[in-house]
This record gives sequence, structure tokens and C-alpha cells, in this order.
Amino acid sequence: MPLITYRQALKDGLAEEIIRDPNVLIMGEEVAQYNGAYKVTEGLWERFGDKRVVDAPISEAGFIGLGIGASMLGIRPVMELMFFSFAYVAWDQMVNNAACVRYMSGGLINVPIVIRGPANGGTNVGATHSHTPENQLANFPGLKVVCPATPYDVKGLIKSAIRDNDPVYFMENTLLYGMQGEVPVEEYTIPIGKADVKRAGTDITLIAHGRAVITCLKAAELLATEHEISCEVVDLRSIRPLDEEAILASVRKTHRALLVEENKPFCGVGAQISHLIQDKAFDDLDGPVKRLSSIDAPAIYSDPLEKYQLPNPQRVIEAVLKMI
Amino acid sequence: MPLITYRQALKDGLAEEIIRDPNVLIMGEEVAQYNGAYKVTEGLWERFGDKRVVDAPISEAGFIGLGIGASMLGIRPVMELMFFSFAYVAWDQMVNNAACVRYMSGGLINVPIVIRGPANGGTNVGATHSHTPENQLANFPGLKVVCPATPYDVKGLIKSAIRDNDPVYFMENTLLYGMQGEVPVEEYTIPIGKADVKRAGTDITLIAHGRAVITCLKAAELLATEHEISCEVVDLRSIRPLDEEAILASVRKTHRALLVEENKPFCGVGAQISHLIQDKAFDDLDGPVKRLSSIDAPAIYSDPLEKYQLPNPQRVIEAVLKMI
Amino acid sequence: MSNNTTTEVNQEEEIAPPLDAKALASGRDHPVNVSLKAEGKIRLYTTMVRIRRFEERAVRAYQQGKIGGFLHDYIGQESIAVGCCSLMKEHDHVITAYRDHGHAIAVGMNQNALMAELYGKVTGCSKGKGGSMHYFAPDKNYWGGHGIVAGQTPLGTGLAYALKYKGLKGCCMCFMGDGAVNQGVFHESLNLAQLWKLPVIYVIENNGYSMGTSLARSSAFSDSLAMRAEGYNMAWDTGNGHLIYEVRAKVAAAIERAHEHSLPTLLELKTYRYRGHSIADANAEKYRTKDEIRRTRETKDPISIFKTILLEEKVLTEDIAKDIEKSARDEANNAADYADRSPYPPVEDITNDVYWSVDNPGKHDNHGKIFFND
Amino acid sequence: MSNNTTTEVNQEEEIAPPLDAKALASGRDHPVNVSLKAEGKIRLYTTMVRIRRFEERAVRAYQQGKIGGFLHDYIGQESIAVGCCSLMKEHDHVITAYRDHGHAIAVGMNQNALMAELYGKVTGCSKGKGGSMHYFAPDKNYWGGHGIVAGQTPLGTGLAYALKYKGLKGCCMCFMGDGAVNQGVFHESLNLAQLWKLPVIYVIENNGYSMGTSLARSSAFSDSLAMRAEGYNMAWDTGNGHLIYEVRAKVAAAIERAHEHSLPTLLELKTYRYRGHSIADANAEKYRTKDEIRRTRETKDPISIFKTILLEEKVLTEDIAKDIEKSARDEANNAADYADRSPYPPVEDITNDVYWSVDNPGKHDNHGKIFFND
Ligand SMILES: Cc1ncc(C[n+]2csc(CCOP(=O)(O)OP(=O)(O)O)c2C)c(N)n1
Ligand SMILES: Cc1ncc(C[n+]2csc(CCOP(=O)(O)OP(=O)(O)O)c2C)c(N)n1
Ligand SMILES: [Mg+2]
Ligand SMILES: [Mg+2]
Repeated sequence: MPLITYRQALKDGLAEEIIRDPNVLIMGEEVAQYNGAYKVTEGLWERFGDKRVVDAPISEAGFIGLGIGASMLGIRPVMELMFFSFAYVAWDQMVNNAACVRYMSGGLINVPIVIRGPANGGTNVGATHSHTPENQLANFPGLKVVCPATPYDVKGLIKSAIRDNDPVYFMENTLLYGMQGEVPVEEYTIPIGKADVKRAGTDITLIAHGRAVITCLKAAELLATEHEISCEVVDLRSIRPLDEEAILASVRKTHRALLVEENKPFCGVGAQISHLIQDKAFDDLDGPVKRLSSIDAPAIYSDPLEKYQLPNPQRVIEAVLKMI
Repeated sequence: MPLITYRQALKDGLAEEIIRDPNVLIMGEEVAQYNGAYKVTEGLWERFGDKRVVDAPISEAGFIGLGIGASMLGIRPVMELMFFSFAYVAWDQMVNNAACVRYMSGGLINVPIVIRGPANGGTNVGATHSHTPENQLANFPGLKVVCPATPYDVKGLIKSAIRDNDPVYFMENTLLYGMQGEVPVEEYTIPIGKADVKRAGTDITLIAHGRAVITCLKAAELLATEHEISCEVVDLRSIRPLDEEAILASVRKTHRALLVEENKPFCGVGAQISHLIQDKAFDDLDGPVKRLSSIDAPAIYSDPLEKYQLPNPQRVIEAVLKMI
Repeated sequence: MSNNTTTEVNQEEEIAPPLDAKALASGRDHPVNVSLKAEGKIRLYTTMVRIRRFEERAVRAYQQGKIGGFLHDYIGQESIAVGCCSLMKEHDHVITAYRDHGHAIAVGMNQNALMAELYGKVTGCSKGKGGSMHYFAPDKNYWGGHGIVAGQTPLGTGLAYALKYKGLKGCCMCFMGDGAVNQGVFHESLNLAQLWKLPVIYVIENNGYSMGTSLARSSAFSDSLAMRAEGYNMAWDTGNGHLIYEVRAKVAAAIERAHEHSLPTLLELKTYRYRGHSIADANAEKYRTKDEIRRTRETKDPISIFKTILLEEKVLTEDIAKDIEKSARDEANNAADYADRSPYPPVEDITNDVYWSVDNPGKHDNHGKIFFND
Repeated sequence: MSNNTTTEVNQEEEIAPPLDAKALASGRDHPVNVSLKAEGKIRLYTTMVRIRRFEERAVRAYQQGKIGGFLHDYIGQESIAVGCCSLMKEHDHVITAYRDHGHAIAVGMNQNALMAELYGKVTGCSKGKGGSMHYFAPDKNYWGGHGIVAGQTPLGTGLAYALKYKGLKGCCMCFMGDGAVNQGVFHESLNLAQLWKLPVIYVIENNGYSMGTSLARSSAFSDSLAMRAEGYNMAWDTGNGHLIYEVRAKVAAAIERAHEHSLPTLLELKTYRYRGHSIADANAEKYRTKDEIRRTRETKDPISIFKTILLEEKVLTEDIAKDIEKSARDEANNAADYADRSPYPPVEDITNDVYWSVDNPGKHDNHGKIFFND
């Protein structure tokens, strides 16, 4: 299989869906003529033109609300948030109109919208631009939240997200855009809600999503070579729906779980999974479920400190060693 | 001690602070001339005038942002959200500017603002007006989140919140406003972050905040009389800071915990507490920590169904009986 | 910083003096009204009466405790929804705020389903899930019924965007209150609509108050709220919303601008609500004088005014009017009986209609757990 | 729906023809400029040069990899921050967006602390916690430095509210870009400011682009963005931001309106940025022509223009100019050395400055756990 970047895989997925379905359009700030702030949509405007790739003013609440309204009439907008942090100025549209209209209409209306963009810290831009709202958004019944970690996953999942008739919030990571991975040339999709065991192991289960998966894989490698500890790494891929079977199956095998996420800890995704594991696999656990999240403060600007504030392989290794 | 309502206790607390500190002002939609949509501020405009009690247009992002800016210069605004659900149109101001400015300025700036209002479902008004964002807001380091359940607590805590130099989000409940309770005439405050054991017991710990506390107390009474089960009811009162000692002390005594909240379950407050308990009291537990939340869907309009969707004494009793 | 007295004054000016006969017929000469046949005029009148009776019946049911929560009635404003919706063509759409009963009836929704929704019954238009503020009928091009002030304005802009995207000759009429003009998302919508030339008509139903706050205490403006469109180089107009002929004339021009030139319009129509903000509003007569309400009812009621006009035009007779009254009352009462007799939704319904993929099993390739009750 | 060519054209018109001598001195006759002594004029010129050199040095450090993340330089716009801030009195305050270096230096912040902040060092003005977009100096009445577009506009309105509340004669100058006018919260702020008569001045630094999007592709308007104030019955004005005399004249009028009448103003000043949106912006010359940039630099550079004027006024000589240049370069270089030598914050710092109550133990009656790392 050819090696391509996460960015390229994502772009290919977008392009394929634009070609497949005339109702698919991309909208966001700088997505067209500027080729995307992070070049995810590079070349798409030249290829598909003004109708399918649309530059929007700096009005996230306005253009995302517009996308939700258009989707009610059957358009399938793929909205780019330049940073997912900017979702906060569009929050009401995203959690009330997108999440509740189907319900409040007794199922008469669908909102087949995708809102995508990077949702991560670690890029040395400070607190306002480093938010990770996946836990907050997944709190809302009516929404789906997907966080792909690899080129293969991001392509297969963006295609499923665009074809999904429910609102799907698709969270990427600027630090993964340049990462390479194998992606088949032939078309494929990945079902939303299926986790993926990225590394098999026997001593402990590391559960993560997004870039934290890559962090865990690095840590697992070092733990194997330097400490002879065998880690299983479960990549959630989707936060809501959540693949509980995959989580439980792994923990029942390893009897230990460390939950790693770039979220802030309080009511983060790890909290929900920790509850799940102790609830459904209580007797299978050799010890408490542990969590590793971003250090609990707004994202610090200073580069070396921010690198430490986020979970990194070293912090994962220390956490695992404490558990075994 | 005199018996007064939750609403009256809250109003008395507000009035006392307005008198005590000339920098305290109340602002919100219909808080002045209309006396408050839920009459919490009734009479305060007549008493304190235009300067201290201010009616705002329907511009939550604008006037809350204005309050944050004013607080940076030493004003202590107490902002009313008619419904906390409307926080979603002001989300960026509340979670970026209020939560991060102190940090991003290296501690040079404080934001002594209070944002208060009812944050509850159960009033037959549908999904858009029934949100419970305490878990989302408590996810942000820099914010404090308080959810008082009784007249005594609401008065003592609103006074502490107003005197606090950090942003405090103060979540009430329209269904509690009319509830009566004993409140001393002499002045008092309640420290933010201290839980309160509302009922002592030995068989199981029920942990809740806000109206769910009242629900638990009703259930505990019935469980005692009809099933001879002794429940301890811990009222968190504050979500962030969180009184972990009080939670753990009770669970170490009863060895069982049921977490009850009106939040939606995914990444709700109960998830965080469940993780805490299994982490810090793993060996003290006789069985998994269980949770009871709102049934996982947008708030339904239909009255009898909404009553069932929220945790109620009957659902609490069933959950407890399953655990013992 | 707020000033009540000046407000009162403004309001007084708003109301008196009563309109003379000529003024009452304003807009009659506009083609859309000239071309109206007798049946058409009767239908306009009938629909206004049906809305009024429906809501009066709903208010009674609320007072009887059969309806809870919020009930925002439209009594006094009927001419706007009826006038605007009476001009809808195949691809014209409507969206509004929580004061949505009038628009729902104006687009042709069935009163049984509307009343049952208020009662929270499974036979309601939203199966009892939306309630008074959240009526929907996509089959009638009616997209709600939205509880968050101005939250519907970008949605309406998006409906217009979809029409243009699909190359359909239509528009979206996006209704809102005077208090909604101070929500930022409305301004973002105005900019997008003009920038992208979208066929949307923002109709401000200016009834002078947002809850207990008069226009002067909530909005800074010179002559009109509609003038805010000027900053976006957008067409705008104002009109007397009490006069259904004028409403139709004004909105017809906006519809033509949308259909023929794919351009937006901001249209402000002056109107008035007699009752409180919602039926639960105990202050209805505190933030404005009893007298102000009385005189508006007497001099500006859109139904009485139109009745006078139709009688004078000899289109209507007192007998026909009586029949219209009676069948409107019957329709509303039957709707209440129907709602009363209807069952509540079953408990399982709580988790239906949340996700399309759950309600259509097997059609989506979705896995995993999506509800987290256990 | 977007149209690039028309844009280009707009821009061309914007720029040519170069201003003649008389035009260059526009605003000179205004009292605030007439009353300026030579030192005052030299100080204006010097501050502009110091900002330019500071940022050029920062850009070099960025290219050397000493600074990461975003670096939005202000090069080409210096006359606005310097002109406006030069009129600040005791109770006048400033708040701006992420393009905040110029304002920081204009209010008198120390370049060592500013450069160290860019380097993420503990000696930075925010201890390395805020970075380029988040400069703060309350002691200089400077309230940031805000990364979210238009997020500072209600804050600035609130600073003005606080001044009025305390009965202080002052105002808040709230700076923003041309792209920020399409954020709803800005409109909510305009309404609040006019409704409550707040002493706030919204200064739109219109440099023609928001990132790669030209004004014409992002905003619907007729003559100016400032005209949006009209819908709120707010005073507004436009000016040539390249000319510091004119900037001072225009803002002086707004300050007087704020100080004497406690009224807001929306002031739009035309300007231009030579480089990309941020130093990382590789497209700087893609969404506009090289020629457009070159000719603007040549004909409209605020520093060159003011130098010409001061030479002509005999206030400045080439020798003095050289000295100013040299000490500005030295100051910037010393700041870079200082930043280089300074240490990073210690790891414990990550959880400091989050809560006042944590940083001031015992002063608040707070209990319980507030950080959740374990
Ligand atoms: C964002 C938001 N803020 C506040 C409310 C509460 N609220 C509901 S209606 C209303 C007044 C709206 O007045 P107006 O827009 O004039 O409409 P009218 O009720 O007069 O039809 C308010 C404040 C809300 N629903 N949404
Ligand atoms: C709410 C929000 N949306 C998007 C961004 C990303 N962004 C940062 S600056 C910018 C362009 C702003 O342009 P303008 O307001 O003209 O200011 P300038 O950069 O020209 O000084 C954008 C889109 C942001 N920071 N905040
Ligand atoms: Mg109104
Ligand atoms: Mg700009």
C-alpha cells in the first residue's frame, strides 16, 4: 500500500465524497482560495470550484448555523473549523440546533452535517487555541464524535462521517497532519464506533484516542524493549458511539488499564471509560483504572512546558511502571 | 431558625453583598424592572436602583463578556442567566476569557465574576431550555462550579461566590426556588468546595448535587422505612473544587456508592467521581460504583416522560435495591 | 442606565391615534391584493380567526393545567404570519422562534396535532417531544419553532443557501422578535446573506417588547431596527403589521427580490401582543399600562381591522363572519378533545428520534454503544 | 459566490495614487498635533521605529527557531497603535487582538519582557504562559492581547463600563481587525455601548485582509465598515491609518466624545500589513499581488511618511534619525539576548496562576481538590 500523510488521506477522502455526492460541499475560513490554514483542502477549490469549496467570513456561529439549516434540506456540508477551539463561539448552534432538532421534531428532520478541524494542543499557541472539546461534545445525545489517529483511519472515517445522516464532529490534530501511513488505493470506509487494537499485548491495556494513541504506541515500544512489559494499545477512534466491547475485551485480558488522553482531566473522556471498566469488569481488574491527561491547567504557551503538560511517552511509561 | 424559601435565601444573600461591597452589581435579562424571570431578584431594583441592578438586552455573549471586562477592573458583577442553557451563546466568553485570562497574563489579572441562574430540566419546556452544563464547565481549569441544593446552602455559597476572586459559575434549579428550609438570621458564609453529609447512613453512599440531593433524600427515607436500608447522602455542593475527602470517607464507611445526577451520563460529573472512588478506594468497594443520570436523550417535552427521564426517588430506589 | 418613562412615551406615540379608513386599507392597491379573489380574502380572514381561537382554547387548557411549561401566544400578531405565509409558493420556506403557533397554522398544520403537542401527547406534531416552542412540519416547508432567541436566524439563512445551491426558485422567510436583533448570530447571518446573495427574508415582528423590556431599553437605533441592514448594504423596509394588506404588499416585494434577484431583505413589521410574554407571565400589565393594551386592542386589532375592511368591501357579511367564528371555535375545541383523548408517549420513546442511525437499524455502518444509561 | 478579481481591483484603488505632500500632512492642524512639541513628535517617530525594529528582530528569532507557534507582526500598521496610545490619559485603557506587539510597546511595555514572552521564558511579561497573542500589562492600562477574533470587544466594552461605574473620566480603546466585524459578539457590544452610553472607542484596523480573504470577500458593506455603527445610532468615522497626524486627530475626537459625553465611537482606519498574516503564512504573496505590496510599502509606509514630514518640519534631521535607528536596533537586539539568556519556567509553574485562591493560600475560604491530575 502507498505511504501517504494524514493530511493527504483526509483530503483524498473529502475529494472522493465531493465527487460521489453532488450535495457535499466544503465550507470554512480560508478553505478555498488560501488552500486551508493547514492545507487540508489544498487544491480542492481549483478542482471543484466556488460551489463545492466555499470561503466563509469569520462567523463560526453564522456559517455553521447556515450549514445546519442547509443540511435540513438535504445538503451535506462539511464545515472546517480552522481550530476546534473556535467551536466555542458557535457552541449553541452545535449543541442545540444540530443535536436537538431531530429529537424536538419527533424524527422529522435530519442534520447530516460534518464539522471537522484540528482539536489539539501542543503547537505552542497558548490556551485560547489549544482546546480539546471532545468530552463536552460527546456529552450531548444526538451528536457523534470521531477522533482518528492515523492516515488509514482518517480517510475511512471521514467518508463514513460524510455519509452519516447524523451530525458528526470530526476532530483532527495539526501534529498528525504530516504523519505518514499506509492507505490503500481502492475505496474503503471505516464504520463509526469501532475501536481498533493498534498493538496487541498482555500485561496492561492503554486506551487512547487521537494523537495520544501515537504517544501510547511509542511508550509501548519502549516498555517492551526496556522493561519487558507488554502493552495492548486500544485506539477508540470514535468517542460517541463508543466501542465498549473492545475496551472490555482488552481489559479482561490484561486486567489493568491506563487511560491516556490530551483532554483536561475533570470529566474527560477517560472518566467515562474508567467508570465503564470498573462497572463492567470490576472483578477482572488487578488494580484501579488509572488515567493520564493533560496537566490540569490552561494550555501553557512556553514550548518545553507545553510538551510536558501533554501526555508524552515518558509520562506514560512512568504511569505504567507505577501500575505494574 | 426561620423557615424561608431557596429563592428568598438567595435574594437575601445577593442583597447583603450588594450592601457590603459597592463594587457588586447584578446584571441580566429582566432582573431589574421585571423583578427577574423567576423572581430571584424581586424588589432589588426598587431597593438599590439602576446602578446596582441592571436589565440587559438579549445579548448573553455581549453582557457576560462586558461583565468579565468590568471585573478585570475590580467590579464584581453577578450575572444572571435566565436559564443556564443560554450559556451556550456566551460559551467562548465564559470558557476562554473568564477561565484563561488570569493564566495567560501570568497571574496579573483576576476575573471576580459570578454567573448564576437555573441549570435544570424537569420544567416541561423542552430540550433547548433544559441543559445542565456543570460537567462541561467544571472541565475548565480556572473556573469554579457550585450547585447548591438547599436554602441554607444557597445563601452561604452565593456570598462566598461573590467574595471569591476567581470566576464562580453558580447553578440553581427552578424546581428548588420554592423549597423551604431553615436559614439563620445572623450572617454566615459556606466555604466553596466543602461537601455536606445531608443524611448519615451505613449501607450505601448516595452522592449527588443540586436537586438530585433532594431526590436522594426522599429515596433514602423510603429505603429506610420500606427496605431497612441505611443510605448516607453526600451533597457535593461544589463540583469544582471537589471535596474528595468527604466522598472517600463515606464510601470507606459504606463500601458502596451510587452517583445520582440530572446531568446526561456521558462524561457527566458522576463519571469523574466514579473514577475517583475506584482509584482511591478500590479495596474498600464491595462492588462497582453505579451511576444514575438523566436518561440519555435530549430533554423530552412531554411532562410525565420528562419526570421519568430525570432521576426520581423511584429510579434511585430501584438502583439501590439492585446494588444490595 | 435604563429609562422606563421615555419608553412609555415612545409606546404611547406608537399607538395613538387610531388609523382612519384610508390608512386601514393601506396596501390594497398592490397587485398581490388587487388580484385576490373573495375566497382568497375570506381565507386570510378565516386563518387569522382560526389562529386566535386555537390559542384562546390553548390558553384555557393551560389554565386548566392540561398544558405546562411555556405557552407563548401570538394573539394580536396574526396578520403577519397569515399575510406572509399566504404568499408562499412551492419552494418558499418558513422558520421562526418559539412564538410559533400562528405560523404553524398559517402554513397549514393540523390543529389536532398542534394541540396534542401542547398536551405532550404522542399524537402531537413532534410526538410530544418538542412542545409549544418547537413545532415542525418539513412537509409544509415549516422548519420550526426554535426556543433560543435568534437561534433560527442562521438556520433560515441556510435554508435559503440550500435553495440557491439546488437552483430552486424559492426563498426562506425567517421570522424573529424585536429582542432577537441583539443576538450576534443574527448579524453574522445578515452579513452572510448579503455577501452571498441569498434568497432570505428576515421578518422582525416588532411587538414593542422583549418580555418586560421595551424596545427603547433593549436596542440602540435611530429610526428603525430594520435600518441595521444598511450597514450590510442590504435592502430593508418597515411596515404596519396590523394591516394584512400592507403586510402582503411589503413581503411580496421582498419575495420578488429573493425570487428574481436572489437577494435578502430585512423587513420590520410593527405589531403588538395583548397578553404576557407567555401565559405564565404575571407581569403582563406591569411593564406597560393597561390603557396601552386596551387602546391597541380597540384600534389596531388585525382581525377586527380586516373584518371592517372586508365588510366595507362587501366580501364579508356578519353571517359569514359568524359561521367562520363558529367553525373556528369548533375546530379548536375538537383539537382540545382530541389532545385530551390522546395517549402520552410510551417510555421507550424517550430514546427514539435521537439518532437517525438508531432509528434506521442496519442502514448505517455504525457500531458500539451510543446511549449511556447503564 | 466569492469573487477575487473585483477584490484585487478594490485593493488597487485603495493604494494608488501616492499621496501628495499636503495630503501627507492631513490632521496636522488639529489641536492635538498643533500643540505637539518637537520632543513629542520625535517620541511618536521613535516609538514607531522601535516597534518596527522589535518585530523585525522577533521575525529573525522566529526564523532561527527561537520562537514557535504564531507570530503576527504589525509591520506597516505602527502609526495606529502609536497615534492612538500617544493620547492616553490616566484613566484611558487599551485592549486589542492577537496582533498586539505594537500596542504593547506603544503603552510602554518593556521590550525585554516582551521578547522573553515570545521565547516562552519565565522572564516574559506573562511568565511565558501567554505568548505572542496574549500580552498583558494592567499596570499600563493594557488588557491584552486576545487570540479569539473579536473576543476582546465585549471585554473592552466592560472596561468602559467599569470606568463609568466608578465615575472615572476615561475611556477604553478597543482595537480589532477588519475581519472581526463579522463576529456577532462585536455587534452585541456595539448595541450595549450605545444603549448604555459607554466611553469606548472601537478602532477597526482595516488592513484589507483577514488572513487570505480580502475585505470584499468577507464583508458586505456599502462605503465603509464603520457605517455599521449607524444601525445603532452610534458616532462613526473613517481615516487614513498611514498618517499618524490624522490618526491622532480622528481618535482625539472620539476620546473627547468618550470623556466629555460618555459616548462610544466606531473608528475605521485604513492600513496595510506587508508580511503574511503570521510569519508562518506561506501565502503572503498569493492572495494579493507582489506589486500591491511593493507599491504600498513605497507610497504609504507610516514611518517613511512621518519621517518625510518631520524632516520637512525641521523637527528631525538625518543624524537624529540615524541615532533613533541605532538605539532602536540595540534595544531590540538586547531584548533578544535577554530572552535568549533567560530560563524557561519551572515545571511547577504549569499549575500556578490558574486560580487566585490557589496562588494566595489561606486568603479564600476554599476547600477540596481543584486540580485533577491524580
Ligand atoms: C439566547 C436566549 N436568551 C434568552 C432567552 C429567554 N427569552 C425567551 S423569549 C425572550 C424575549 C424575546 O423577545 P422578542 O425577540 O421581542 O420576541 P417576542 O417574545 O416579543 O415575540 C427571552 C429573553 C432565550 N430563549 N434565548
Ligand atoms: C473566532 C475565531 N475564528 C477564527 C480565528 C482564526 N484567525 C485568527 S486571525 C484571523 C484573521 C483576522 O483578520 P483581521 O480581523 O482582519 O485581523 P488582522 O489579522 O488583519 O490584523 C483568523 C481567521 C480566530 N482566532 N478566532
Ligand atoms: Mg418582542
Ligand atoms: Mg485585517
